[in-house]
Amino acid sequence: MSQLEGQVRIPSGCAVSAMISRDGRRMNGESIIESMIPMHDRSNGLGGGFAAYGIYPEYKDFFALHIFFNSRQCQSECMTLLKEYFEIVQDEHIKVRKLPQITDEPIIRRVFVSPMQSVLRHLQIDEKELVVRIVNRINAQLEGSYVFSCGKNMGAFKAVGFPEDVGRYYRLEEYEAYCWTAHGRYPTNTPGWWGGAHPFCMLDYSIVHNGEISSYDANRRFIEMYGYKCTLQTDTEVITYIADYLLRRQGLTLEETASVIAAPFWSTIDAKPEAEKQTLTYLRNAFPSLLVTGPFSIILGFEGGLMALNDRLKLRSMVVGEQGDMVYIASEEAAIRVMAPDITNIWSPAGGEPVIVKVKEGAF
Amino acid sequence: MKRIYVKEEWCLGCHLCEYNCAFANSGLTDMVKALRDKPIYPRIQVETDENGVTYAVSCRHCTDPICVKSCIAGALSKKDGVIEIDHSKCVGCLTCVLVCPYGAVVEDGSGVAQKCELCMKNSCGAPACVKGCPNGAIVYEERQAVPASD
Amino acid sequence: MKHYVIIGNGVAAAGCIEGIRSVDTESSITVISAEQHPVYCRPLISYYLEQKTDPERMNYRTPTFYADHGVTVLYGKTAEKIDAGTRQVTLNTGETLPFDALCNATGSAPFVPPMKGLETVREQFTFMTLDDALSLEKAVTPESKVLIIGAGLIGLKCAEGLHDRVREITVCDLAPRVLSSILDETCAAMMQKHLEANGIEFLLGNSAKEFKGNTAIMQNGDKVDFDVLVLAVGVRPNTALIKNAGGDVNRGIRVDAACRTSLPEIYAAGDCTEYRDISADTDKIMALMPNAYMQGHTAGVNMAGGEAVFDQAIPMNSIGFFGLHCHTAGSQPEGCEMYEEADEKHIKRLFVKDDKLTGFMLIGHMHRTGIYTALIRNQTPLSTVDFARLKLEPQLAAMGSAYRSKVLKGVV
Amino acid sequence: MNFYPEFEVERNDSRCIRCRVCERQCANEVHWFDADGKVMLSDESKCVNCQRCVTLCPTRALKIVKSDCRLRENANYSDQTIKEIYRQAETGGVLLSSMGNPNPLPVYWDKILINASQVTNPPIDPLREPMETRVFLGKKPKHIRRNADGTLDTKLAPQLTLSMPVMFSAMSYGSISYNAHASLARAATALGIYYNTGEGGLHEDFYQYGKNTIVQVASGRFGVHKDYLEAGAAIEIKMGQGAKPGIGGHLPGTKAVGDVSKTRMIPEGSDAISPAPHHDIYSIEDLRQLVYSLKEATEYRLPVIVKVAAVHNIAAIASGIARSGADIIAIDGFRGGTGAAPTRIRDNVGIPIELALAAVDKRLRDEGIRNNVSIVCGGSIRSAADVVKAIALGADACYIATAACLAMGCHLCRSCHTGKCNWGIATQRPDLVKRLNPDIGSERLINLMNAWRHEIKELMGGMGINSIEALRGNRLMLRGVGLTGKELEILGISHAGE
Repeated sequence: MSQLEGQVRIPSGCAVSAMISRDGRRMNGESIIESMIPMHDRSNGLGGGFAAYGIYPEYKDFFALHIFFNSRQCQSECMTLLKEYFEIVQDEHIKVRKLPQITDEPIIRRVFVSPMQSVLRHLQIDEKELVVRIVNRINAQLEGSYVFSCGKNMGAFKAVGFPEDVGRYYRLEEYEAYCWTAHGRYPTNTPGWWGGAHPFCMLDYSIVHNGEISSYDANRRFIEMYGYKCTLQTDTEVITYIADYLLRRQGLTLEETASVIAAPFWSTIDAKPEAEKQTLTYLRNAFPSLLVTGPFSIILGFEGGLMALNDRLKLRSMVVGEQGDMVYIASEEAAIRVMAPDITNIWSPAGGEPVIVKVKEGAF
Repeated sequence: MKRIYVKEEWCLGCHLCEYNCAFANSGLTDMVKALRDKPIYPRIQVETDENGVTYAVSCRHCTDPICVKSCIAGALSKKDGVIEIDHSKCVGCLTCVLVCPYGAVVEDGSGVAQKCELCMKNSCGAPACVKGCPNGAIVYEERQAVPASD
Repeated sequence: MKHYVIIGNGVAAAGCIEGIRSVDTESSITVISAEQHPVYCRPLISYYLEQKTDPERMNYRTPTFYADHGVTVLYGKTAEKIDAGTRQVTLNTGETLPFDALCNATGSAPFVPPMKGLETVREQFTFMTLDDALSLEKAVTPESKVLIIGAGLIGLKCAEGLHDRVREITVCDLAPRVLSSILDETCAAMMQKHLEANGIEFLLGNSAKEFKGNTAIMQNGDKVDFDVLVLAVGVRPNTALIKNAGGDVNRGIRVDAACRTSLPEIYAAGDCTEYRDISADTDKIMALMPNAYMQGHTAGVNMAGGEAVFDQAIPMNSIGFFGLHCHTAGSQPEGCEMYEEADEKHIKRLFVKDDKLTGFMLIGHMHRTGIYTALIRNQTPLSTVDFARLKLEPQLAAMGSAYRSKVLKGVV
Repeated sequence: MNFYPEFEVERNDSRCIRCRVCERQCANEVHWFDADGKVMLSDESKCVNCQRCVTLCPTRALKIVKSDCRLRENANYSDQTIKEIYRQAETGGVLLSSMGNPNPLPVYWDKILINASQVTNPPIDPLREPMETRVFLGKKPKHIRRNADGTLDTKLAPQLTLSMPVMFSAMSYGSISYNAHASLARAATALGIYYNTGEGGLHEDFYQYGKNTIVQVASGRFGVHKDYLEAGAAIEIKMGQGAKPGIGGHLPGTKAVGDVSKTRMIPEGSDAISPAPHHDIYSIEDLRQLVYSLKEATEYRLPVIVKVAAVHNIAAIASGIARSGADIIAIDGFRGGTGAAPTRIRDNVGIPIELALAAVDKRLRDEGIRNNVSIVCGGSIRSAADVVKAIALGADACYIATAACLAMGCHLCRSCHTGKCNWGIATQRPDLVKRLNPDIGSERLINLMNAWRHEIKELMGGMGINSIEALRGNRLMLRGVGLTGKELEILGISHAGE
């Protein structure tokens, strides 16, 4: 039997796509699913997935855990653990549409939870940190249980299959989100595993990624010093943790985070005005192990926005389109043209230059 | 112009410059054939001072060369700063040896004068002593007329 | 645009041309050349006889020398008169040449003492010019018996030159030793021995007093038969032009370190002059080629308005016979001390006075002797150098590290 | 007891031109010219096979070969073992050796292979794309701080900035020559890296290279004073040396001459004995005091390096050092060189740097304190490939000394302790010191480092990595060959094919 993610590191090629309304308008998943069709050949049917922001307004104060279980036994073991730390607000099946293209389904549950205040006080941590710890624990230690989404008012939907099939399988046309990201996967040597599909999420951070980063083990071994466990051995996973570490735990801005992950070359930094040079030098000096090298184009989703980023040599394609309050990002222009057929403003951001889109304050 | 200068602090007194000079000007392609079982008549001389400091002396290519002025045969001349000797004109009077204040013109073993011509006329193309010096004690470079303290 | 006139076409004249042109590349230069040859160096004529050179290679400069330096040469003409007042030269052809500055480089001429019956000798030659050598060459056969009067530099070089062309050579001289002008007794004896070993016969302290056809009658009464006679008794400077123009002339034309004569804008250089020997601190005729060139060059620079002096003149000679070489320089003043090294094949005699090297005689080993010459020329106080080492071998090592640095690390 | 010499001088008389350069250049006086027979003769018993004569012989008339006259073969009692016993039986002394352990112990570098990109990820061509090798050594901040206006407070603990992750490790002035130090100092300056004074003080002429100098404080405290500490860019506390863990140093009085004694601040001709321990450091808390004493003395401007030999419990030691206030840990493996060490110690004490480095890096990460310190590893880093492997195992930078000596001319004859280095490196004899012209020595060091930098870039480019920090600790880029499971586990790498 071939090894799965987590047992071995599997390189893969990919397609990414995203759409976001800066006005915070919520749109169903039809369009984002369609956008993946012209990029069909960038995936090989071994993984597809979506992240959607703003989909659970009625549960927006609770962490929405999306979980795969291999069996009822795993499920009950996991729920027992969760109940030690959280109040379970809602525990339900995620509705799916049976399709011949999607097989070998695990049990897929959605659990809205609220951390117990007593636990937070006892551990002297905030609720996000608790979620991170428990999710890491489940994913690392509870075999057969895998939390693949754990943010508030957002959720990831992923499976083994082509992305357009995965979208229909999860009935995404029934969800409404102000921001959608999507991913189609082309792993090179695996039968594919549901958990290994993208997006990879941590709290409200979700990452869809196309690339194979060469700095992987340097990043992984560093980030694991800070309580993260890279159980999947995927780029997306480590990049998500890096984003979480820099944004949430270190409090860097998105731009600063981009300057760590896709740091400008020294030749560029050395030519900058003194203040900027100092800042950029500081960031590279302070977080050298979080520089990500090798090809990547990532879309980092978070509550209220997204950031798209290419590796500093731009070794992977990524185009951005803008129309009205909408911003579209995809591996290929064709995908954008599906979402916005009469779009005119399309460009290709430079390597290492982050594209940051934020929804108007209060609109999500 | 480029001349040969000496960095005596790096001279090891190994005398290889003398052998490389003799070989370069032998017209032969094999050093063994050129120099084995023969006395050598190099155009560069290693000296040792009272403190054991060694250094190689060769033609300074003076700006005002007394050897050229003294040559009875007109065999010595200065071309582009290089003091050359026309062996076909030299009759071996050795007046140049008598006048060179640095002892840089010497007899070649057969009775005529010879001196460093910066290996311009042999197949070496650049001074063999410089090339062969194992410690950079002889250099071939441009220097200003004011004595450099190096 | 000035007019420079040089009388004579020897090495001093060549030096003068090059000296003028180092300052003034425009003005005209006219050379009055009695000889029909472009400049050559007279000492080469013995090497010509030896076949170590030929008239073409004897040329002191390239074939285009005069053209390159913008010089007009009047071959076969001589100057008859210099008018210092009107600044013009009258030639033997009657032409006159005006000049702004003139260099008298007339050299010297063989001195032939009056000897009874000399006119009866059919094959008699002096040995100064290329034409002398060419005539002599024609006159001798492998069977010739040659008598040379004079065992000085000219006589002996002539002997060496003729050595392979004739059957027998005898050299006589009134002086008791060979090369008496440059060598002392000991050195002369070594040189004589070497010459004799090469088949030259000597009659010293004894000269011809009378000739009867091909027989010389010596002062001691001996008779010497010969086929060819070479007269090499000595030379005399050609001073007449300057003397007649009213210039200061002693045995030679008196010149200062700038090579000026006592006449305005008239310079003199070479064998015709008398100038300061710094090694002996006296004025002398030093008929030496290197000095002639340097005087000529000095005169040329000054004629053209530059400034030059030649104030380091010393007598010096590099001469060799049949592979035995000899270097001498400077003088041996009264009361000097002598350092000596000698063995069968070599002699080194260094003369020291008042903390200075004043002269040397070296026979046999000629390695780097210029270092000694420079000590004399520069009048280097010997207390400032390591003379003990220098005595053993000429070497920069004994000259102090400052001097060495200057020489080996800088441009000199 | 007389032995047949270890080496033979083979002189091809038909090529020898009697130039006598061999004679003039042999400080061991092996060669001489016999004027009677007009031949060169030699006394091979004095030959150390330094190859000076071979290198300078203009006609290639010379070679030095290993003599084949050996004691009867014995796999247990080797020729060398037996001769060492004879020597000790004769002298009653401790055997001395120089340079690194020459015995055939495992070289893990040679059993580690480097990855390259194919298809899924493009290799990067360093000739076309930027390829960065700049490294900072020093503590990294635990948390960022912001100024009142929200901008980042960019102040960091003192750092060393290296243009490439290689530095010249400690070799004292005394153990090596003035010209060797000059070469190292000039090269380090030109390269934008650092050299290390070792425990011999800093010659006054070299204060000008202070920006690229690491000044060492070792157990003998030779040459240590305020100006010295302030002259450098970092201070290294030497606790141990890979070639001789657990023992001190000994510069014989014969080498403590002239400027060496002045620079060390010891009387001329006196033996300079560095004790085995620092007598003010008998425990880790004492180390912390010294670290902070040095920081106080230099107003916290300079990073402090603690150098230790790789010994059995190196990971725990490193963990202690990482909490001692030190900014950088330098670990020296058992194959590291020395100017002189007891043979038994050099050849039998300590552990390989590869294992020590892997263990230390892992331990510091496990404890979450890897950011407290940078790790510099040394002890036989022989090539750019070794550097790349060391960085991928987790080092921030490497120390090289033997390779630097080789660049300066060393031929690894391992006779430094005799003080007669024919290459002008490990000697204080003026006529020999002169043989190393720092113009040449520094140029060769610069060439070597530039060559390595090119190679490092090529190797990085192949891996698809365009900045050295993405290689650091990136053990996925390494695979082992022919290693046991335990070795792979310690190295933290997979076997090739996995």
